[in-house]
Amino acid sequence: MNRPDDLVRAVEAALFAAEAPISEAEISAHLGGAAVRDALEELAAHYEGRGVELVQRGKLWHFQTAPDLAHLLRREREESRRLSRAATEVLAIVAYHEPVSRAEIEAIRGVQTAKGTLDVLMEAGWVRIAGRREVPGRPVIYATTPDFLTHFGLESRRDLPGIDELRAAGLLDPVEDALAAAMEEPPDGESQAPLASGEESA
Amino acid sequence: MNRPDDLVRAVEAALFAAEAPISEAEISAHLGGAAVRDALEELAAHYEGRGVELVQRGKLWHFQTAPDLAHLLRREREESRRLSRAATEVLAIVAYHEPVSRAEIEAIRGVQTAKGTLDVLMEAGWVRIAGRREVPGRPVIYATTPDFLTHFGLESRRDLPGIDELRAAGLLDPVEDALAAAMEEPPDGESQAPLASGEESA
Amino acid sequence: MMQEVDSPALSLLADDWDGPAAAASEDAALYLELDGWEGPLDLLLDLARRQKVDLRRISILELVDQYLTYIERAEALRLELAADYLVMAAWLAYLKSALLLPREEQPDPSPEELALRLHLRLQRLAAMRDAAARLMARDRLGRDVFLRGAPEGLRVDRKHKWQCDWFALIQAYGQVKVRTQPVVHMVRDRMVMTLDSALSRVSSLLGVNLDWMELRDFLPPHADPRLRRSALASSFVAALELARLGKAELAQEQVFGPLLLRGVKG
Repeated sequence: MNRPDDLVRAVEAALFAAEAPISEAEISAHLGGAAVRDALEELAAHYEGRGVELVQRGKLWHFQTAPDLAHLLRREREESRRLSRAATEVLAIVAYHEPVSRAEIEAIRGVQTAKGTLDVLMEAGWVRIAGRREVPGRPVIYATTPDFLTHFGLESRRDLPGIDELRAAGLLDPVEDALAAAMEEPPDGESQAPLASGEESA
Repeated sequence: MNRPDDLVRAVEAALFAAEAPISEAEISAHLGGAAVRDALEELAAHYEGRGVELVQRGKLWHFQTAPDLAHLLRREREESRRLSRAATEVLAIVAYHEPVSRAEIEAIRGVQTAKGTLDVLMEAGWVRIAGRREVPGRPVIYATTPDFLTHFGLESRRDLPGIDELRAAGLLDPVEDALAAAMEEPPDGESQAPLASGEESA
Repeated sequence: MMQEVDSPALSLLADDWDGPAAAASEDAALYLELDGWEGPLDLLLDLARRQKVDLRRISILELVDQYLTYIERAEALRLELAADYLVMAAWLAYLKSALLLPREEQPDPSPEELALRLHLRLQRLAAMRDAAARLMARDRLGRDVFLRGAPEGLRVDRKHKWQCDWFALIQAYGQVKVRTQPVVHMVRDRMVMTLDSALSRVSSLLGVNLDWMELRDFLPPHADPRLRRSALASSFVAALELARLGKAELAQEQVFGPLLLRGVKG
């Protein structure tokens, strides 16, 4: 096996030693400003298929155990708290629609969202306040955090499961937009099919 | 690069995720009783010369960053900070009265002095412990350092302005009077020092 | 996690949908149901999914019927329904009747539009629910994949470079000296009018004037301002004292207005 060069070794050591996922810039700062991108790529390739792998989540890199070994490593204390269904839904809505206001979340879910639900997600470190929307009332808007990507193993938001299909189907657009689009279509367009068939059968 | 087999991968992941050094027997127990000795040897060989190495200490195994890279894992950053008012006062008292105990500093300042204040001055390299005073309780006494002289551009402590000079410079005026004098240029502002000399000559 | 949609409680309801209304166990089941749904849209989505057809092809009319049946049953069992379930029921009943009208008699906005809106909302909720399930099923850090258990840690040691200049130093010393110097307070000797002299002055002036006089008129006219202040205070107290003794009357027409006094004969 060929030995890695000193820069690769140093990057490898820094990543191993880091207590949390770390950005390229931070690693570089530790190594006297060296360009570390190539070393990161080389390491990621080296570790591919091993029991430990190097992954990038957003701007942050970290080593983690290979997912297929989960059954061997899962600890008994198995996740102390599970998210409620409401919380998982709110998290998904924030992730797929961000930035999004509480009113927009509620419009999708059809129920009021307890303040505590967003608090739980913020406490978990997955959701943050991303400012205010410049509309009347200036509502607070929410977005996901780098931790969210890290925790769910996403390289970026583009990796959110099914996000491309949802976007293509217009399911991430507000109901009003979809409604306007649907109404513009020819009156006997296929989009009206379910309703039309319902009427016909009645 | 040849891929490690599943047992090696599992041992690698277990060692990586372990929160403390772990014995061969413990790893084996984790992996359903498999014999892991060969896997450990293979891993130790694989990691040799990398930025991370697998080491055995007694019966326990763990990953550690390569010792020659330890200096990279710690980085110093210098931040400029202004000395607080309290610390400046204490420094001045040490400079004028050295060697001086903490109780004496407090007596001169008229307020309690936090231990942290002296620590800051010692961290800055301007004050040192100069022994103990041979009185009951043997209190620690403090003095300035050569660095102190250098930093403040003094040849020796005798260069510090004397009380008379301080007075002449208005630095011993009560704060309110000094302020008032600064605000309204004096009709009778001469009343302080010159008055005394005037009286003498009269 | 999202498999909760198919939880036993829900399938129980589905199985018992046409069962007898009175069974006690079913009461309990239905109760659980109401707890289990997060509002009418949630319930509607669940009903829609039980039609076992693509959500895009769901029949809104059929869905409306199912919802209304559900609400009627809950009412028959005298279950406490949250207001929003009833509001939705009323709205759906209206939607249904409008949908059944001949096209030319349909109100505005058209029932098709309202139905479409409901349909779009259900699709969006369903999409997010599925997305949440897929998200939760990913390889999650701390559950499926693990960070290094005992990282050495990367440390940034912050070292302070303390700043202080010569002037700040000696100025601080000056201030310490000033602060701790014994302070002598001198009270300046100044002219005052004692209460005794004010009493005699006011009572003698009252004796020669029969009309109301303002208190200020009793003050020595050309006195130093500081003496005037003292005299005002003493004269005021003297006036009160004389009024108490029945030798003077006091009057003041408004708060902070001029204080008037005159002598009382006898």
